[in-house]
Amino acid sequence: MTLLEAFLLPLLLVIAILVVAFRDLLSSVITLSVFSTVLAIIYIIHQAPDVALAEVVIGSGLMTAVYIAVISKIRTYRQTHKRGEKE
Amino acid sequence: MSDTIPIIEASHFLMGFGILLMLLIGTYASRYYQVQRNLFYLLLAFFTLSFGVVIYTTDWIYFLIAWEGITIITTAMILLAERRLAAQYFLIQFVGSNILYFAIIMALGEGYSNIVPLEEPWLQMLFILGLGTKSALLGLHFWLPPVHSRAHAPVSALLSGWSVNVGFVMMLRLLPEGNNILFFIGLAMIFYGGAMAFFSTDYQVLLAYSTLSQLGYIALGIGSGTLLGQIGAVLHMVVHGIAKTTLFLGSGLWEKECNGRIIYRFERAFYRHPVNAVSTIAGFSSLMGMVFLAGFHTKNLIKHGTEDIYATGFLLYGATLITVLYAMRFLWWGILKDMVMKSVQNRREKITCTYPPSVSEHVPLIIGTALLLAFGIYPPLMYMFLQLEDPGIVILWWPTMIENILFLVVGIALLALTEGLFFPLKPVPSLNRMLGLVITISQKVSNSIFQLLFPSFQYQLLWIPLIILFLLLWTNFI
Amino acid sequence: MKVFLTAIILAFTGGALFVNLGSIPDSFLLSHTASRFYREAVVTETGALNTVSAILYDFRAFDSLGESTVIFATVSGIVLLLSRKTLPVSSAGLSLIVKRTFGILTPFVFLLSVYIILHGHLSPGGGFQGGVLLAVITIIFCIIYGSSFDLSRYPPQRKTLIETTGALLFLGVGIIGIALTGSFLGNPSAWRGVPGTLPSAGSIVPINLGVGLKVGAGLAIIFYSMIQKTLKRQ
Amino acid sequence: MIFSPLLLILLPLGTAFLIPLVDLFHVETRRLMVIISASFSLFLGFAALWSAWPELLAGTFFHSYHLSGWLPPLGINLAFDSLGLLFSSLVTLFSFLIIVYSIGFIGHHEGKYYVLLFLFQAGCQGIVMTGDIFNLYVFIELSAITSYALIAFERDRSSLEATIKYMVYGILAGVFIFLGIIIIYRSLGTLNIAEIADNFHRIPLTLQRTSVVFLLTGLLIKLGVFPFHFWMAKVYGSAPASISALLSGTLAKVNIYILLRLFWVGTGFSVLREAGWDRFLLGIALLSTILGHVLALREREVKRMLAFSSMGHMGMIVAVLSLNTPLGLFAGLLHAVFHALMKTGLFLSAGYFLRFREGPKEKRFTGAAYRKLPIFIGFIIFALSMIGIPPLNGFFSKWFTMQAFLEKDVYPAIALIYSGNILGLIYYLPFVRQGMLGKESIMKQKSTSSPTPGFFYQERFVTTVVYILILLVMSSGLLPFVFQEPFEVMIAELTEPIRYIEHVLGGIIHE
Repeated sequence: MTLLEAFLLPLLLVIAILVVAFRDLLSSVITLSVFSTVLAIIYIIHQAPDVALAEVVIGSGLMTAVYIAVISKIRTYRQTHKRGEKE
Repeated sequence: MSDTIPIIEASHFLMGFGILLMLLIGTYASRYYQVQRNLFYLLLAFFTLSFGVVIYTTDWIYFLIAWEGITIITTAMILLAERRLAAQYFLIQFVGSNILYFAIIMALGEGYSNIVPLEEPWLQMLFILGLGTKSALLGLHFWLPPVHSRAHAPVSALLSGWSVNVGFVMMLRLLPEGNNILFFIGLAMIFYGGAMAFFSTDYQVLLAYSTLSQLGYIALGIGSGTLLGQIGAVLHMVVHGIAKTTLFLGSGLWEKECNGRIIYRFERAFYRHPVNAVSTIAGFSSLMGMVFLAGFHTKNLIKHGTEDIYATGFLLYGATLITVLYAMRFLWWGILKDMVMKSVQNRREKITCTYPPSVSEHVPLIIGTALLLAFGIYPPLMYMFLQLEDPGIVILWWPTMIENILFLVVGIALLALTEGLFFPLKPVPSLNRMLGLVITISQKVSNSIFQLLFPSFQYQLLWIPLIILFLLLWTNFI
Repeated sequence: MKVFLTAIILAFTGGALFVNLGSIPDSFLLSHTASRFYREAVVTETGALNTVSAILYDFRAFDSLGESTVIFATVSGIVLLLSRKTLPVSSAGLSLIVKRTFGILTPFVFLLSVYIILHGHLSPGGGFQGGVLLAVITIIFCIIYGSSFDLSRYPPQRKTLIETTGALLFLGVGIIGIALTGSFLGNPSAWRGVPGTLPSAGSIVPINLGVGLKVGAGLAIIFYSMIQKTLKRQ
Repeated sequence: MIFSPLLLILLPLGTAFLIPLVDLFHVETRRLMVIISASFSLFLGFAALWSAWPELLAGTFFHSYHLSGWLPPLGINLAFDSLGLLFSSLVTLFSFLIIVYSIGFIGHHEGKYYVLLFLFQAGCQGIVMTGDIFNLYVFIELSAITSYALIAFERDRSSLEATIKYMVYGILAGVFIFLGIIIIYRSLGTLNIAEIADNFHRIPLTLQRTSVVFLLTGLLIKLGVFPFHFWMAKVYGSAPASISALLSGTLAKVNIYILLRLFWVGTGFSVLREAGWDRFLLGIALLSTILGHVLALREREVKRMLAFSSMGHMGMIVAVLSLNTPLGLFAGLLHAVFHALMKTGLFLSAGYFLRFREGPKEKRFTGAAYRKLPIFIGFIIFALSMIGIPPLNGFFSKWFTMQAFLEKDVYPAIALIYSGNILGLIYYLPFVRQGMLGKESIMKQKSTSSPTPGFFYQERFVTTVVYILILLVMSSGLLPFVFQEPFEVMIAELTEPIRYIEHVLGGIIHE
């Protein structure tokens, strides 16, 4: 186990706990993308560039975008719903 | 003569008269069911087929198939009258079938690969329980009066006259040695059914309870395990079947003629439907065990077969008395009252008949009465059909005649003293409460289990780690 | 209470798992295993330098077919769930500076994705990774330029067309494999070429291309379906 | 014709890929293509059965296909044995019936619906045929994901809720199965089921059991037996009727197949028996039987009731299989086949009636008998078969099940079957009665999802499918002994996994 890995693995654990602990969904999602990035670094340390590439592109790129789209969708739904109730 | 009744001959006998009764009912139904006539005939044909399979087969599976066929067909017939009643009937019959399946599975486990006499007492009990639910033994009879009194008249005739016999045929085949419990249940049934018939005010309810009472004789004969008892039981199945079919078919006519089935409202019944009245009298007389009618001989056989067992012979006199009482009570209110009291006026008045019976309705009644008379006057005819030699019971005519007259006198005296034993009207028994109770209770239980088992989603998911933990610990410690 | 209970059960389960999983052997118990073969004989057998690609698109190409079908199914499901009859109304997009910047960047993203797809058998990456990069272009279009721009340049019908083309390409390569080698998804030796050059490694290249198109277009459709309603309100 | 098991997977897969393409150009062509492809798939399945029948009876039936041309331990292989043939025929038959049924049943978004349906079929066929454990996982995921989308097809609140619930359970199940596969692969370095079966005993005991725990938990979640049954009622209740039928008729049976393949062949049943887990399996399966029947009593909505009844019957199948006797396996397989027929029929006939009436869910069945009597009689026949009325097929499978339990002296199980029968009658009766209430006029009102008129979209398709099922239920009840011989071959394969190993690995010898 290299020094870098010894640093990254606990960091991964901390980030994972943070993902669950955040109340705000957006923060959770962004932390999740950080999680993916750190995971990708670990993959590279373990000489798995293919998996690392996939993890970076999908985990921290595309999935974050989709999650954010969903969150914004939920927000607009809630806003319109509240507005509808007031009217 | 052998020790037990030859079952094949008995099956032929039952099958032959079964077909005859189906023909009678079919003839009658041609006017009763004008819309669904073909459907009814189809059901009748299937019923005959299933009945034949049940009494002839020696294979458990064919037996079960045919047995369920009978259940479904009779349910469909009741469905013609009332939906809810059919549901109740089917539920009860199905419970009975399931007990029977269980008994059969157990019998297979004990090594009975075919339908043969059973040795184990617990197996016998299981079969009596299953067959008893289907054929209304006492204690499991609660469904019979409501169902038989509410169905249409031809269907009631079929159910009451014939389909209840199926279970007893099976009992005869499974318990040729007899069974004490069946014996005592039969004895109790005679009295219970008779008493309930005596107190009923609805004609078809009376007939239904009378069926229960007569089934008691059959159970008694089979339970005794003696040859005479068994022959008596087989003959009584047929004789009671003919009598009850005639009575129920007649009751359909009365119901239409008198706009109801309350026995106090049968006004001038004799003059309106004389043929029906005669056949009704004949049917009841046969049930009472009057001389020169078939019922006398069958009951006599059963009595000879059973009177030595546990010294219960004297009880049968009481049984006859109670039969005479309910029969006389109906005959008085329904038919004889008008003849005795208003005979002079009635003969001069013009009789108005609101529902003139057709030929197709008269023929079954006449044939039934004729059969009862023929068997009564010349009993060897019955043995001939059964292909048995005469068991050789010497019947002295005069003492039995006197016995009969004594019973009649007692009955008439009782009726005369109490002015016909008028009981207030009672509602027709129904199973609605029972079914409602079953459904309510099952729903409540189910609901409470649902509330218990379906907490929030998080708790539901918690089962998964719990099971994994359980399995892993099981691995480590067991 | 609920959290406490959950935490305790999970902790116990984790502990039990930790104990039980501790005994995984360091090396494989079997000596002549598939994995050993993969390590030793990939280049000679398939002509691909990238072992992962060789395993994904040659030895276990059927798995890849299944996996890309899973994405296909997801796309169909999401489109089914999110399809509304209203047409999307676009936002104006972001500011001019951002638009210009990404205008320069986007072709390179495209180039990179095509590179990753086509060099799947030589270098890390392949159809899946390159395909996702292709899908990123849609995300850029939708966010930076507004979804109506994406609609006009890259309409959903065309995406569907590309997706099915990719899927059918994969299937077609498999069927050509039947014709040439006798087995579905077989790698015809005639196509192998010299290991290390671009046109080599037989059927791995077209399969990479098929997967790339399928995944790229599929994920683009997913993102587009998700975004279309959101932007209408702004 | 050289029969290839591969074609049974590729045909629905290719159809699913083509449908969106054809949809872009011409919709009517797509409709025609769906029918042609479904019929051709049925023909292939039938041809497979027909050509395999003599070999099946002789006990030599085995087809293997080496994908990409690599021999088993290296590449993926399809191993199509007699057990696979049985379940593959089930999948083919029910997929065909439900595709035809859907033609008259599904009114909107047909394109995507058929894509998902064909992908589902391909996934199920893949599960049944593959001889590779990771490939199995891929196809499990494929069928799971398509079923998520299909359950949410109505897109109303309840179906979305159901989908999310099912998805949570399904993903967890997938993760557990995957974990089990990883442990096995990490220990043995192979993914081939035959090779795993050959070498499973070499794995350290704790690890063997850990992997089995994961696989078992995942599968039990998928099967919906007792502590994991929470998704069933919701999912079956709010999915379209055709999908509910597919899930309880086909997917559940495919899960039974996975159970058999993994634990009887893959790991060998001795692992379960030595750990005492067959008792555990029997216990929870029986518990889920009685719970399913009891919980069904409270339901006044027909599809939820059917879901709980399905839970009861699946529990019974798992219980009788876990006895691991030849008779028990026979009864389990027979009941799996027959239950698929009956439950599909029940869901499809109920779905036909539910389509016509809006309003409170409790009253949707009112007046069914007057809407279309033959279908209603069909519903009654399926229900009678469910509660085990003799001439129908449900009776025979229960008959063998009871004998299997009796053989092992599991008396509580026999009592449970009887109580299940009686409870079954009690919970079917209200629906039959409700169907006879009301009048014809009530059910004439069509709901919004009724299909557009046109040749391909007629009620006739729906009713024909139900009639076919009635015919199958009645005829398979009359000929239950047709199944005896082929089933004995399958049971021999299950009890002696060495045959499967020899078939797949052929000449390759391991140390």
